[in-house]
Amino acid sequence: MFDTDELVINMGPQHPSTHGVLRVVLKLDGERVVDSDVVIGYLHRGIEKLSENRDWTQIILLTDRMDYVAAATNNLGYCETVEKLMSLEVPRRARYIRTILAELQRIASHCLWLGTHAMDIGAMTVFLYAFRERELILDLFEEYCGARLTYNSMRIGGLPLDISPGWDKKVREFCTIMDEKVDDYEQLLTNNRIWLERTRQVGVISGPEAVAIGLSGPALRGSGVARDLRKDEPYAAYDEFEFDIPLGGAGDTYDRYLVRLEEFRQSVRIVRQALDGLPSGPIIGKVPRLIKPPAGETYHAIEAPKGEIGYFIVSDGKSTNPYRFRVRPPSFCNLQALPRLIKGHLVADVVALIGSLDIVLGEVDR
Amino acid sequence: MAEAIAFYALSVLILGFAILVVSTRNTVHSVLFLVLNFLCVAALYVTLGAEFLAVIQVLVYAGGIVVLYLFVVMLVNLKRPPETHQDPRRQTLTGFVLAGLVLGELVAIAVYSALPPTPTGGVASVQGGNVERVGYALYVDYLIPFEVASMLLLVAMIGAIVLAKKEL
Amino acid sequence: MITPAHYIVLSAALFIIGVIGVMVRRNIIIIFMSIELILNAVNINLIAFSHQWQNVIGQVFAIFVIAVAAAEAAVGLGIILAFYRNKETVNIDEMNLLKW
Amino acid sequence: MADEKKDPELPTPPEAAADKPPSASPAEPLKGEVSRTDSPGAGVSAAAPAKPRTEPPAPKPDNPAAARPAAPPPKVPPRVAPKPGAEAAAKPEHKPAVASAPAGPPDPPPPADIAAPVFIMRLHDALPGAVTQLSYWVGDWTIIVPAGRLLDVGRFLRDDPATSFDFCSDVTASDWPPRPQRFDVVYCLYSTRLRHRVRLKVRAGEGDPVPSVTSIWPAANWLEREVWDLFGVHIVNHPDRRRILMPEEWQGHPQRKDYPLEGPGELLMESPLDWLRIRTAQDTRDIE
Amino acid sequence: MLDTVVIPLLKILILLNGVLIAVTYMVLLERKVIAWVQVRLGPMRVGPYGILQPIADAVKLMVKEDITPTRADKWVFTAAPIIVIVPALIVFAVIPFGDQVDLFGRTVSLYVTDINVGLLYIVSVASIGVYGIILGGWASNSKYPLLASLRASAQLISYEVAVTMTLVSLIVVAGSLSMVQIVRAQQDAHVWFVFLQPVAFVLYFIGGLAETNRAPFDLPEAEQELTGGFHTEYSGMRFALFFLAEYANMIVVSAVATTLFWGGWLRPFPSIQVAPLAWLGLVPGWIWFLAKTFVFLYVFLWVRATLPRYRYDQLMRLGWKVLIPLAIANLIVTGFVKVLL
Repeated sequence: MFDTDELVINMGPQHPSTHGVLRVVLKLDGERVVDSDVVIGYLHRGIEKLSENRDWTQIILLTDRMDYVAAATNNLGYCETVEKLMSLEVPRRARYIRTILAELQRIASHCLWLGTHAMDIGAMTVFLYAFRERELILDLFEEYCGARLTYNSMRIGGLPLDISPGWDKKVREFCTIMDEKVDDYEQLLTNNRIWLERTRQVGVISGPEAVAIGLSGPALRGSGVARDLRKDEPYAAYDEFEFDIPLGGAGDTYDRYLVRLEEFRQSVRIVRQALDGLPSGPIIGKVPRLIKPPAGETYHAIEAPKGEIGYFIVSDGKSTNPYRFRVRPPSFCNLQALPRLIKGHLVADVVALIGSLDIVLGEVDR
Repeated sequence: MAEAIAFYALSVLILGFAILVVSTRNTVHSVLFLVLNFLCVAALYVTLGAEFLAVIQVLVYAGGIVVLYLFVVMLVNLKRPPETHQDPRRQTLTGFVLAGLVLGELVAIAVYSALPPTPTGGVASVQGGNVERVGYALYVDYLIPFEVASMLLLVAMIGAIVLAKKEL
Repeated sequence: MITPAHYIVLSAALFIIGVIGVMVRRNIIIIFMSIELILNAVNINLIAFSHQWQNVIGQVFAIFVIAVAAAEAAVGLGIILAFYRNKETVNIDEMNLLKW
Repeated sequence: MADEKKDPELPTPPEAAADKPPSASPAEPLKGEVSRTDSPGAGVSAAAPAKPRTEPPAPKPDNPAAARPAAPPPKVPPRVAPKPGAEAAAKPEHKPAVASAPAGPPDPPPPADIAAPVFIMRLHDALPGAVTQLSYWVGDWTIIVPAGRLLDVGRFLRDDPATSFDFCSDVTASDWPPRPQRFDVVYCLYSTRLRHRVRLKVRAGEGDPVPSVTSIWPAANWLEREVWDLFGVHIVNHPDRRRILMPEEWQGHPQRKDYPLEGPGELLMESPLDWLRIRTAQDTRDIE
Repeated sequence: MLDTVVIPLLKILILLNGVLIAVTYMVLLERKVIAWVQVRLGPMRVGPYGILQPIADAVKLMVKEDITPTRADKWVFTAAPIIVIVPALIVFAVIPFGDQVDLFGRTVSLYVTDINVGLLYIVSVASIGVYGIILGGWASNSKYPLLASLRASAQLISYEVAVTMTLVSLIVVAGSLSMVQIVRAQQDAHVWFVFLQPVAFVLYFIGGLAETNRAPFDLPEAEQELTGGFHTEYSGMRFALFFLAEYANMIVVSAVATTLFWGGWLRPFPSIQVAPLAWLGLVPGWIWFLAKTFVFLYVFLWVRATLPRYRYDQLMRLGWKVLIPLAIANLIVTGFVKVLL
C-alpha cells in the first residue's frame, strides 16, 4: 500500500463531506496533501445547453436548479440580466421585495454552509441549529411562493406574486430570532479553542492571490478584498440601504467563517431596512407579452451568497430563446482555488477547506 | 496438579505459537501469533507468581513493542514475497545443524535433570506484595542498572527517530 | 510436579524455535520476531528460577531484558524502515552492503 | 425555426442592432421603461440608461474620462468606425449561405455621444492596432481583439494602473456556425480596485489557436478548460487542457450549435459525431 | 466449590449481561442526549420514548448480511472485532462496583476479582484492544480504513503513555494497585482522590476521551474525513462488535474514573458521620458507583454534542506536548509532596 512514499486516495465522488458529488484525488505523503486534482462534472446536466432551447421565462426555473440552496438569488441574477438586455424598468416595490428575498436566501444559504462546515469539522450540534433557522426561512419562502427549495420566485420585469398580508411581520419576527441565533452560533464556535485551532492559519490565501485565482464572495472578502457587488455595482434596491461589508484580514478559514457570520447580521439589517421602507405600487413592470430581447449580448453579475454569479446572455433578437446562455457560477470559480488552498495541509483540512469555500455541486457542474 | 495442567497447556500453546511465528508466510499473521505467544508467556508468569511481570509483559511487549512490529510490517508491504530471492550463500543447513546441537543440549539437560529429582521445586508462590518487592529491588538494589537501562531506552528512542525520519 | 527442569526445557525449546527462525527465515522482520522469542525464552528461565529461589532479582532481570528488547526493537525497526526506503526490500540476503 | 421564418421583414441583425442604441431605440415601444437605473437620477436620455451602470461604482476612473471628452471621442470613432462597417459589409455575404442561422452577434459600435472610458483610451495609446473593433451595448464595453494580440492586451489591461483589470470574472464562448471564425471567446474582466468592467472578445475558427490567458489570470484555468470542453475552441499553451465537465472519453463538444440535441442514447453518448453524420445524411433540417 | 467456582461464574454471567445491556442502552442514551442538545426528540418510534430501540438495533444488526470484502484477509478480518471486544469486556473483572454485601446470608463482594495489580491489569488489557483496530483497518484491504487504523493506533499508544503516567501519581497517593484497595484508601484518607489529584483527574479524563476515540478525539472514525474509519468495510454483527467495544470502553473509562478519583462506591463525605448526612449512607454503595459512572458517561455525550474535532497533528501535539509533560510534572510534584509530608 505504501509502495512509494505517496498514497493516492480518492475523496469522493461519494464521500460524506464533499457536499455532493465532488471528487478530489489526493496525493498524500502520510496525511499531508502533496498534490491534488479536482474532478467535477458528475452533476452536469447541461443547463446552459438546455436553456438555449427554452424560452426566456422557462429558464427561470432552470436557474433554480443550479445553486439549489440559493435559488432566489439565481432567479434574481437571471431576471436582472434579461431586464438589462431589454432595458426594462422594474418597479420599486418589486426591487425591494427582491432584495428581501435575496437576503433571506443569503441567510438560508449561509445557514446551510455554517451547518455543513461545522459538521465537517466535527461540531455536529451547530449543524442542527443552523438547519433549524434555515427551516424558518424555508417556511417564509413557502408562504411567499409555495415552494421550499426551487422557488421560481422572480419574473422578468418584476415578481410573480406580491407578498401575502402579514408576511412582512413574520419576516420581522424571523429577523429578531436570527439576531439571537447568530450569537448562539458564535458562542459555540467563535472562541472555541478547537475551532480556532482547526480554522486559523488553514488555507491562507492573500488578497491579491485570491483575486488572481478568481475567488469571489465571502471567500474573497475573507482575504481582505473589499469587493461586494451589492456595493460596487448596486442592483435590485441595494443602493438604498445601509450595510457594511465585513472583511477578513489573514485570509484563512477562520476569517472566511467570521465574514459569513457577520453577513448574517448584515443581511438581517438589510431585510429590516427593506421592510421598513417597503414602497407600495406594482410588482411587475411593463413587460411585453412575448419576451424577445433585441439582438445583443450582455454580462451581468450579482452577489450571490457564494460569490459573483454572472450571466452572459446573447440574444439573436429573432427567436424566443437565448442564443447563448452562460452562467458564471461562483462555486465553480471558487472551487478552482481548492488545490491551491489544500496543498501542504492535512486530509482533515481538505474537508474544512471544501466547507470553507461553500460550494454547491449543482452549480459547479450545472 | 492444577499447576501441571496449566504448565503443560501453556507450554503447548507457547511452543505452538512460536512455531507458527517462524513458519507463517504472511508477516501480519506472524505478528499476530507473536502476540498470542506473549500473552501465553504472560499467563505462565502468573502461574509463577510474577503478576507484575505478567502485566508488564502484556503492557510493554504485547501492547507496545509488537504494535511497533505491526506498524513496520504494514509500512513495509511488499509487492513480491520476500522469500523468493535465493541467496547462493544461504546456509539453511548450518541453521538446522546449529538447532540440532541446541536440541542435543536440551536433551542433555532433560536427562541430567531427570536423574536426581530436584528437591526445592514447587515452593508456594509469594502472595501479594510482589509489586513492592520488585519495586524495591529495582529502585534500591539495582538503581544504577535501572538508570543505565533508562539511558539505553532514551538513546534507542533518539536513534529510532533519527533512523526512521525521512530527512533531517 | 513441575520442576525448574520443565521450565528449562520449555525455555530451551522456545530458544531453538527462535534460533531456527533466525537461521531459516529471510524476512528481516520475522528474524527480529524470532529474536524476541529468544529473549522470551531467557525471561521464562529467569522467572522460573526467581520463583524457585523466592528471589525477585530474577524478575528485575526480566524487566531489564524487556527494556533491552524494547530498545532493540525500536532501533532495529528504524533500521529496517531506513533500509526499506532505500532498497525496497526486507530480504536479509539482499542486505549485503555496508553502504549504498 | 418556425419563428424565424415568420419574420421576413425583420432587418438583418447586425444593421438593426447597430442602429438601435443611438437612434432606433427611442422609437421602440419599450422605451418608457428604459431608464430603470440604480441611481435615483431619473431624467437620463435614451442612450444613457446603461451609462450609470458603469459609472456609479467607479467614480474615480470616470471623472478623468468626463473631463477629457473633448479630446478623445473624436479620436476613437474614426479608428473604430470603419471596421464595423467592413464587418457589416462582409456579413451579408455569409447570410445567403444559410438563410436561417444568425451570422453572429451584432456587436454594435458605441454611439457617438458616449465617451469611451479611460481604460480604452489607454489601450489605444499603448497598443495601437490591437483593437479590431469596439462595441457598446446596454452599458457594456466590449473590445474585440485578434487572437494574436490577446496576451498583449490582457497583460496591459491587468498591469496598467489606469485599467488594472485584475479579476477575470468569466471566460466563455459562443458559437456561430456558418461564420468561418465561428467562435466568439469572451473574457469578462473586472477591476477590484477601480470597479469597472470590460469584455474582451476573440474570434476564432475551428482549430484556430487561441492563446491561454492562464498566465495572466490564473482564474481562467478552469474556465478555459470548460470552453475547450464544451466548445472545442483550440486553446493553446494551457497548463492543463483536459475536459472538465464532460467525461474524458466524451466525443464532440456539446455546447456547439451543431451538436445534436437528441438521438439514440447509447450512440449519442459514445460517438455523437457518428450520430450527427447519420442525421445529416438523412435530413439536414433536423439538426437543430 | 461454591465460593471458588459457582459464585465467580455467576458474577461473571451477571456482569457480562449487565455490561452488554448497558452498552446497548448507552447507544440509545447517546442518541437521546444528543437529540435533546440539538432540540430534537431522538428515537421515538420503537416502544414508548424509543425505549426498545436498542433491541430493534440489535435485531437489525444481527440479521444484516455480514460482508467480507473479496480481497480482505479473511481470518484477520474476522478476528479483529473479537480482539477489540474481548479486552473491553474482561477489563470489567477488576472494577469494584461495590464493597462486600450480605446476600442470602453469604458475604459476596461486588467485584469479580481483586488482583493486586488491578490498575495495571486494566491498562495492559486495554492496550490489547488496539490490535483489533489496526488489524481491522489493515485486513479490510481498503485505503480509508488503513489510514484510520494507523491514526487510531498512533492515537491510542500516545494517549496510553499519558494516561499511564497520570495514573502513576494516583498510585503514589493511594499506595496500591488494587482497585479495591484504592477505594479503601480514599475512605482512609477521608477524601476522594480527585481533591488530592485534580490535575491527574483532568488529564485522565482527557486521555480517556482520546483512548476511547470519542469526540473531540474521534478522528479514527471521523465520518467527514475517512468515511467511517477503520470499520468502514464492516457490516452486520462484526460492525456491531466494534460499536459495542467503543461504548464498553466508555463505560470502563467512566467506571475507572469513578473508582480512582471519585471514591468508587463511597458516598460523598465518606467519613463524616453527622446526622444531616446520614441519609447518604442509606443509599447502597453500588448505586453511588453507578450514579457517578453515569455522570461521566453523560459528560462523554455532552462533549460529543458540543465540541468540534481536533486535527490529527493537533491531537498528537496535545498528547505529547501537553498531557505527557503535565502528567510527569504532576508525578514529580506528587512525589515531592509524598516524601516531604
